[in-house]
Amino acid sequence: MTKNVIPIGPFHPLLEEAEYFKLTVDGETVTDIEVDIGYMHRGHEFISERKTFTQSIFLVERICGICSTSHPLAFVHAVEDVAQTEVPARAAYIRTLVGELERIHSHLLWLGLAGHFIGYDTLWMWAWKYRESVLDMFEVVSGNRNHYGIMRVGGVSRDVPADVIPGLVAVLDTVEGKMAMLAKAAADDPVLHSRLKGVGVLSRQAAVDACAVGPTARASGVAIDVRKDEPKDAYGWVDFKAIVLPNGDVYDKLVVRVLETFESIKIVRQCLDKLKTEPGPILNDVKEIPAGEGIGRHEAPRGEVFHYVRTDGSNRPIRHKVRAPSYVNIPTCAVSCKGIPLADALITLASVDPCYCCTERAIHVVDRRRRIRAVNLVELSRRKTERLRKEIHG
Amino acid sequence: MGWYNKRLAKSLWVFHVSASPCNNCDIEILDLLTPRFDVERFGIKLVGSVRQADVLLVSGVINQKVAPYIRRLYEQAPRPVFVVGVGTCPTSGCCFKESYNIVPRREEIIPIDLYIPGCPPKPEAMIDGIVRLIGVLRG
Amino acid sequence: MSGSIIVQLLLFPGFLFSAGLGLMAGWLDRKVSARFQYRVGPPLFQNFNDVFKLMGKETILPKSGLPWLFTAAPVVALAMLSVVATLVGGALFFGRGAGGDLVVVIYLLMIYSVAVVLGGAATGNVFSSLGAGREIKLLLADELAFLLVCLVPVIRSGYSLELDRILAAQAEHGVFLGSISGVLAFVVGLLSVQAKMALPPFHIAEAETEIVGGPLMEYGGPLLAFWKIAQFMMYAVFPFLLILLFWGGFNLRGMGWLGAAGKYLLIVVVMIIIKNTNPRLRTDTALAFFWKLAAPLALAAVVLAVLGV
Amino acid sequence: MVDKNQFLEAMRNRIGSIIDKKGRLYFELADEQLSEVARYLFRTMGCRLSTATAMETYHGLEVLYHFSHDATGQYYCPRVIITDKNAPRVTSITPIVPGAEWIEREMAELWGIRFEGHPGPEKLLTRRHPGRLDRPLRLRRQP
Repeated sequence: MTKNVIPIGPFHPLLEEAEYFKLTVDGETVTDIEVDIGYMHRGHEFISERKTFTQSIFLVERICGICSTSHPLAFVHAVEDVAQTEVPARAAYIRTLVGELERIHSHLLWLGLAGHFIGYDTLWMWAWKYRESVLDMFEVVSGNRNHYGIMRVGGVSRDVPADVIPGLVAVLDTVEGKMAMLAKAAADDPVLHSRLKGVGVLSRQAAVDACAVGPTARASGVAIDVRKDEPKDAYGWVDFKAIVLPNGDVYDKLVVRVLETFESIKIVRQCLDKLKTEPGPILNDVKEIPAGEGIGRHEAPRGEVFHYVRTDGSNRPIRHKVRAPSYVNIPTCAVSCKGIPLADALITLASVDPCYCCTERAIHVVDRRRRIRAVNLVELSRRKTERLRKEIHG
Repeated sequence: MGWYNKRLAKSLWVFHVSASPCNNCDIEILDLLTPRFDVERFGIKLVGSVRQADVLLVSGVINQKVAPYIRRLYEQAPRPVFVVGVGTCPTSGCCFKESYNIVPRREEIIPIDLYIPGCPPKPEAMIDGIVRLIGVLRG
Repeated sequence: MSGSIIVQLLLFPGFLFSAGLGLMAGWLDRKVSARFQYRVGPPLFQNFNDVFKLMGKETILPKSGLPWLFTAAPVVALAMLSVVATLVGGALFFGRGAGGDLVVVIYLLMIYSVAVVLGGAATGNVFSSLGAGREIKLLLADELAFLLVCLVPVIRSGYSLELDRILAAQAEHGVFLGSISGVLAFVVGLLSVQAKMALPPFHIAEAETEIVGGPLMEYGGPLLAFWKIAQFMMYAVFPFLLILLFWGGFNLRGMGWLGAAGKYLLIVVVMIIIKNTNPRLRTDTALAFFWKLAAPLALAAVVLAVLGV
Repeated sequence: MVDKNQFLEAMRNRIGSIIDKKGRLYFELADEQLSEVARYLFRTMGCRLSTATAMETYHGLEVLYHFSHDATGQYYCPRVIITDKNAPRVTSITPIVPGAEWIEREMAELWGIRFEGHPGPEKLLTRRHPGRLDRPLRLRRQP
């Protein structure tokens, strides 16, 4: 049989973002894979050197819309590492709360997309339906669905008032119940088993060699979790497990993510509990950042986010290095995709939960001839936010 | 053409062009299809091939590497086709204006008919934008 | 006489009727799927709007590949399904074999699949050719099971291939669905129809997130509209065929049309439920499923039918 | 388990000045020692390469590797200083640490640093790039 080259990308429904995978196939078996990235490169590191530390928080938030807590959190950790600043306890709990809510929403997002990729749209719709509740919680905590803008050097910018907490706990209870149902439906489906078990195996050694992180590594039996290894914020004070599974196939990656979601719900619950009583400020005033260098990291939903900041005593960094988890996870596909059928290779590509924007860090109607008499939906949306707030405030 | 435009307004098939975005608009676009917002009730459908698209949803500042592909996608789409810019990035360039890898004049790459600002725009705002496009089509 | 054949072919029960019914059944499919997924779903005449809109779009022919084949394939597919709809519908509604029997129906349906393959291969696009390859594999997989399934009513009606005789035999001895072999064949038939219509879990050839719509990837505008109509017509043709072969056809006298609509809707809804509760299979899994499970079951049904059970 | 002091003991002859902060250990070393230290960190101690950072100062270019020892949360950051700004070169550690492949390619294209012995020294971000990005992250671009 002749060898064909299948271009996955730059625009392909499998990829939400523009990316280019060149799969060499023999019949339908993938024999080689070549990754070409750079379609998302926006030069974050370059721009960041021209922004102050506070401005940079908003910039790094826009590295990726799904990890929009992890990057700012890792960045403020890095700056705090330079300045050796301590964070108030209440702020630490809020950071952990937001970080774990993000993990729940991201894992639900992945579960849904994975369903979509193997042609199971019902799973997609169900997962995203419950994800909306998590986004509602975000709207209450931070005021926005994505891009929360809540991290600051030395604390957080916004408090979680005690009177919203019962409402949040109620939403969390529903999400947990629905998640259990979804997990059972996904984990017990025999067709899903036949589709995902033993597919795209990444051995432990390959994961170590590629320096893989996050659920990709943990599903291959590599026990690394920044939350356990270097507990920052409130991670040292809450009780949770790092999920590690041995097989390294797509199914294990799914299970790791599902189980992690339950752990995250547990953490969120503990944080909300503490926030009811924990007094104190939410922001330590950091006057200046001394010259020096610092490393900050955070366990994002996809793995360890790494930020390195070097300062010279001025109000902006002279070097800001960002390394997102997908940057080290995507190369593992080269190992796990070889020699398996195309249909499997594609779900394997998706199983590392690739996030290319991270990897490369890098209303007006034009035609105004007629006035449009439609209900102003922006106004409606504002009203809905108000209503939700009222409902949750009780 | 009035009759045809009405049919078109009721059946907008959307192709999603991500031109170096931060992913956020993209997942909010997907969010539009999911139970809470469900744009299928307006007849809007996400298609995988640009040959079948009526609306190109462009999200993100266009970087230099992806620009030729965006141009080619626009040329491949069968007319009539509308281009909607989702988010602050296609509108103004957001915080990436200073970067070395960005196309300075986005409208030269792909002429955008409708901008939906916001970072990211709430799904309600996107529905609002699309409803306005439908309103224009209906005359 | 020739005039009435043309009317039958174009209006009822041929092209226009089956296309209209198919588009509505397609709407039902989208609506029920949406309700499955906690959504509202599209408005009533959505599929008509889609088709009319596609008719007005620009047609783009591929530069590489064979433009004439690219254009001819959807037309041929549509014509084949119109003929099948006329044959099956003629037997169902007027109780007469309109010059063709079961063998003709099976061959015409096969030509439809071949048209899909040719249309996909004519573009020169990698994904389309992959999709065409998968369509052939799927055809290989489900064809044997489908043929064996079709044999069961033939045997039970006393070895007659005429559609109207099969109906008459059922009117005389009771519907074939009432026997073990009939039920077995009906279930396998439902699954192979699912594969023939490229519905999940057998939408392997069109897997959108893998090969971007497969054979139909390069199609747009009116030609895509032809494909869409053809695909929606299958929503009329296949349930009709199953009703004809196993469920005694329609009794349209008096309130009988209610029962007829009930039979039709039941089959369509079962297909939609299967569609919504399963992820896409791999090509090899689908092959294994049809060759190792479905075909032997159908064979067993044939043996049972010969034994008269 | 090898801890920080044992590492310093074993590598005493190979590394230069050390900055020791809470949980982070930055140390300078010469280019010739890089492979040995990387092998010790990655193979013997079981560290994971988080990433590497290149940066430009007024004295020259620096490449700073970040090895994470996950069991203790300790970071080991070997720093190689290159004084030749015109033709900077460093020994590649990709043969030892496969996970360094992408980051070295990226540094090579954004900073113009040559990594000797890299198995696939192709461009990472700007392959098939229509424009020409000339080491965009350097402070003063060379003509």
